[in-house]
Amino acid sequence: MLRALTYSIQEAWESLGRSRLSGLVSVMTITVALLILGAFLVVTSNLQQLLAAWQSAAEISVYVADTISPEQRAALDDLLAGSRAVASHEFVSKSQALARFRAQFADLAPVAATFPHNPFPASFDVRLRQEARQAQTVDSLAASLRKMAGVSDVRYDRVWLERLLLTLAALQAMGWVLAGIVVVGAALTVSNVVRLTCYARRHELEIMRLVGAPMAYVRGPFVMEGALQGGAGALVALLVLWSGFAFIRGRYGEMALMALGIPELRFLPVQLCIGLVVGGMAVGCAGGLVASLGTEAGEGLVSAAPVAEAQATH
Amino acid sequence: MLRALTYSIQEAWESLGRSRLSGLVSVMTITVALLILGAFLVVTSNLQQLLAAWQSAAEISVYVADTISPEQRAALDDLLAGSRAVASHEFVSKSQALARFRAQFADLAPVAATFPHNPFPASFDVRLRQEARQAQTVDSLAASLRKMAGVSDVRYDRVWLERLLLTLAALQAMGWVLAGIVVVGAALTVSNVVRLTCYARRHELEIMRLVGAPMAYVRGPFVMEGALQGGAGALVALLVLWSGFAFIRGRYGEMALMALGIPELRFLPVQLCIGLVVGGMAVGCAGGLVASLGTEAGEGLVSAAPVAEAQATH
Amino acid sequence: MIDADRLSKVYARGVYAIRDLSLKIDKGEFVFLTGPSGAGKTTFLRLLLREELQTEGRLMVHGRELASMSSGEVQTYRRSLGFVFQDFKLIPGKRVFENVSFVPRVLGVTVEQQRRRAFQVLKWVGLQHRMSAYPHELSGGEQQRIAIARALVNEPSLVLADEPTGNLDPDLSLEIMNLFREINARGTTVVVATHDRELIRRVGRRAIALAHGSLTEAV
Amino acid sequence: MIDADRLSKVYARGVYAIRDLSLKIDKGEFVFLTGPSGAGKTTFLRLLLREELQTEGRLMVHGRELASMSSGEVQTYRRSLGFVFQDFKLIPGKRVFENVSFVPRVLGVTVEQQRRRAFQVLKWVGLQHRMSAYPHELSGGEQQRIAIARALVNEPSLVLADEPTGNLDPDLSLEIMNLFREINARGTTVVVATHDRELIRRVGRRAIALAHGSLTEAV
Ligand SMILES: Nc1ncnc2c1ncn2[C@@H]1O[C@H](COP(=O)(O)OP(=O)(O)OP(=O)(O)O)[C@@H](O)[C@H]1O
Ligand SMILES: Nc1ncnc2c1ncn2[C@@H]1O[C@H](COP(=O)(O)OP(=O)(O)OP(=O)(O)O)[C@@H](O)[C@H]1O
Ligand SMILES: [Mg+2]
Ligand SMILES: [Mg+2]
Repeated sequence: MLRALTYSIQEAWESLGRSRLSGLVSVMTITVALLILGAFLVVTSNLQQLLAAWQSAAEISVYVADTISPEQRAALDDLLAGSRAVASHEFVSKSQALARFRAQFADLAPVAATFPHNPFPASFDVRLRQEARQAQTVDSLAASLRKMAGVSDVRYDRVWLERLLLTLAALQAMGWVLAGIVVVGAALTVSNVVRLTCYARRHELEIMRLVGAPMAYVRGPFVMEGALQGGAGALVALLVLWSGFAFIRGRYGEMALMALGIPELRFLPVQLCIGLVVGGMAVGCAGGLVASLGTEAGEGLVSAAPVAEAQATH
Repeated sequence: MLRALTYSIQEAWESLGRSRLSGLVSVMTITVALLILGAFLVVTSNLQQLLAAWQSAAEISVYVADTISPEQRAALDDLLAGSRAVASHEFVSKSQALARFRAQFADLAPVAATFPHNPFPASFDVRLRQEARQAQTVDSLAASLRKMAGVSDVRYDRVWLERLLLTLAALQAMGWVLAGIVVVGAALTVSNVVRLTCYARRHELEIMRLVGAPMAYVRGPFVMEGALQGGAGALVALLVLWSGFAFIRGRYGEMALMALGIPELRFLPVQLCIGLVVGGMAVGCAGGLVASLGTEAGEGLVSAAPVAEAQATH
Repeated sequence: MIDADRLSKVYARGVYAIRDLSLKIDKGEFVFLTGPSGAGKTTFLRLLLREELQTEGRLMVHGRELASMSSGEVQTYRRSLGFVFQDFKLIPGKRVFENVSFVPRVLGVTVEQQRRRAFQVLKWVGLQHRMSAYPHELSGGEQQRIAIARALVNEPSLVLADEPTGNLDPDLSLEIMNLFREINARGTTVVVATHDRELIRRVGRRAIALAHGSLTEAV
Repeated sequence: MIDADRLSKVYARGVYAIRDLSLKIDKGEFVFLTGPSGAGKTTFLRLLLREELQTEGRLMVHGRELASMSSGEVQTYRRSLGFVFQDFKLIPGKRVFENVSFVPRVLGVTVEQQRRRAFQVLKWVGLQHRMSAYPHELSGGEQQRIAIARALVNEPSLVLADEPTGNLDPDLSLEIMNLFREINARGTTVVVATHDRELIRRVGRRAIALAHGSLTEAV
């Protein structure tokens, strides 16, 4: 077994050394596939932060009559706290509302000064759970809030809500489509690389089959070469991804945080990085295994002509 | 020449028919590459619409004193009309400003009713040209506006401006990176397909070389096969892209228009579609040509072993 | 050792390559298989290698029916064979020495054993000086001798050689046959397919003549 | 027709395959090239095909120096040759008939001409009944005869055959030689490399014997 392993490593290494260009192309192809996947993951994870930031904006405003009693207010508080659709809620008093108006509309500061008394009503700012963010749920919540005593008005920006819903759905759809394309692309990539490996090793394989070499020797070098290529591809992909990420963060990072309201631009977590490398090696191994199986069965993977040739002269 | 063409088409067709799986993989690989490119183009062109929509929002507000004379106003108008940084400008009278406030802040309708007189100043809403949208340009424009007689205040949202700038820059950077990856991926794809084609055709090529076949016959089938595969790949990519687009538009189209404020979700223009197909065929042709050249020179492209084998027994 | 009983092999399109062939080869024998082009010599050897399965009849080696072997048993069985292919089947990307030592290597022999055996067989076929050349740098006859060396490197108990002297001149052919005779003298069974009647005459061993897949005469 | 003057060919690693070879072959001649394995027969034929360039000396065919030909001229020159390769070089993905008609096809001959000639040469080598088989479905000798058929399909003015009977039995070898003699009688120059002394004796034409890349005797 140890001898088979030594053999596999030697052969894989030799084969990489012999067909340098070919090996390079394979590694680069895997790199590109993983690069697209990795970029997708980085963008997705940062978008999720962005979405989280958006979601923290108030979504329903429950205006309260100036005449509300402390009991009524407590009842409202309980209702909101008990609702499964509500993520959090916050009371905004009349004076807080006025202060907010002054801060947001500095242009109108002179106007505010002319107010004879504070015209702004107190309100509850309600944030919804992501799961509950469906038009009907929100509508029914609003309806039940309106029925409460002491509530003067319930307002929520349906357009904004729908925009949020839509954006989420669109992003998800695009994500699925992109992921699908990437998966198909990766599969094709691996299959192309595997076919090239098959071609390159077909003579060795035929001889091994004909002299009764153990499976470990037949498949070992394939699997090793696949693992080496996959691992190398993943490492290069991570390196490129990290460089790109560091560049973008260095150039636009500060601004991005400020402008988009994301706490920080995040790279992939370490576990995912390790996962990518291990995944690359696994895909390489699997490709190698398929290649060795395919060549053994002697059909399909390699097109008609070379198979015929493998059995050439009788 | 005609005979060479007939031969090339026959051989390419036969070769596609013979190695169906292999041909399919090639076509699918090209499809994926073009699909990513196409999706990128569709998203980009729609994002550009979105950006255009964003840009139509007012960017600088020039508040005018209530005491401004018609001459001063005309001078201001001329200055704005003459500035190369300004895309358009619009006068908003005091009563228009009040109406706007009422519409935007329906909550505060009772507040508005309490105003003893219209507290809102008249203003010019100024939109900037894309090229001019740099912080310094805007700052200097604002400074010169402030010096004008009759101007009470010049306000612009620096944060909003920077966010716009940043978003544009980030999108552009991501676009370039993605485009780069796609180009590398496409090149690798083509090179893999080409190497497989080389392998599949090496016996024919050797014989042709050894019997002195004219170049048209040697290269023709390669180029033809490349063109057929490239064209087929592009057509399939367009089909898939269109289906995906139609699905997304059908499901989210109306909402997208409403929510994002884009006039319509656009597919690729017809010229670009034709361009993609022609491009696919051209890439296929080029790949085929490279393959035929590579095999002729008998090195590099195909790894060491098969070349040695091509010259095998003496 | 080898016992074929009413053996037939039909390829696609109904081509009978072997038809109703019954023959016995004893352990330790040296047998020629002869007959015109397309007589079925290669097919018979391929059946013995278990590269093909017979259509009808029975083929026993070492008292075991080949058709009923599991794939693991086929592996073990093939390790006891040495086969010279009509088309050599050398590995283009490996040097001569690697080509020859490849077989013991993938069968898990130790490194020194590999080298020792490979040197020895290369010397036997007179090509130790071309050890580090690639197959495409050799003449047809040299390639053929490498193929012979590879078949012998693993000290097989049964050697099957398909036209091993087709690319060799008469003197060299006889030398190779003497090599086979030597191995045979040490107990290895040898089956050689050849057209070369002159060679058969000079070596003077039993010859099984095929024509259209059947025996014609047993000299 | 063929005029070699102090011709030498050195491969990498300083292997002299041809050394100081001077010989003349007249138009319309039928010549055997013989010699032991590695004597340089294939190398000489490859020089004549202009697959290799000589290291020293001069090689003229039809009064033209081969080394000084442009690549366009090489194409034209090769179209007048018929070459039987020692390793056949059949196209595995094409049927026998397509393999043979491939050559006229890529040289731009009309479709009927292609078929007519291909049928004819397949009949000459006795394989018209295997027309729609793939090469791997043929025996070694059958493949070799297809290779011969392909070399003759284009009515070449010079036929170079490298060991064309290595996989054929003596009777069939003689038949093929008679075919070459027939073609030769119609004016084609024929050069056949072979080890088979018996065959040379039976055909009875001039034999050029090489050893270590040089002439040894001209029978
Ligand atoms: N895979 C195959 N499919 C169909 N027919 C085949 C196949 N292999 C061999 N044959 C046919 O079977 C017959 C016997 O072939 P085989 O290779 O055994 O002959 P052989 O005696 O080795 O001939 P040679 O001396 O020419 O090598 C031939 O007619 C050949 O065409
Ligand atoms: N590409 C090459 N590189 C190095 N040496 C070579 C090459 N091709 C041939 N040789 C050597 O040149 C010598 C002559 O080879 P050649 O193939 O001409 O012999 P041959 O007469 O055809 O022999 P055979 O009868 O065995 O086919 C041999 O020693 C061979 O090893
Ligand atoms: Mg045979
Ligand atoms: Mg030779």
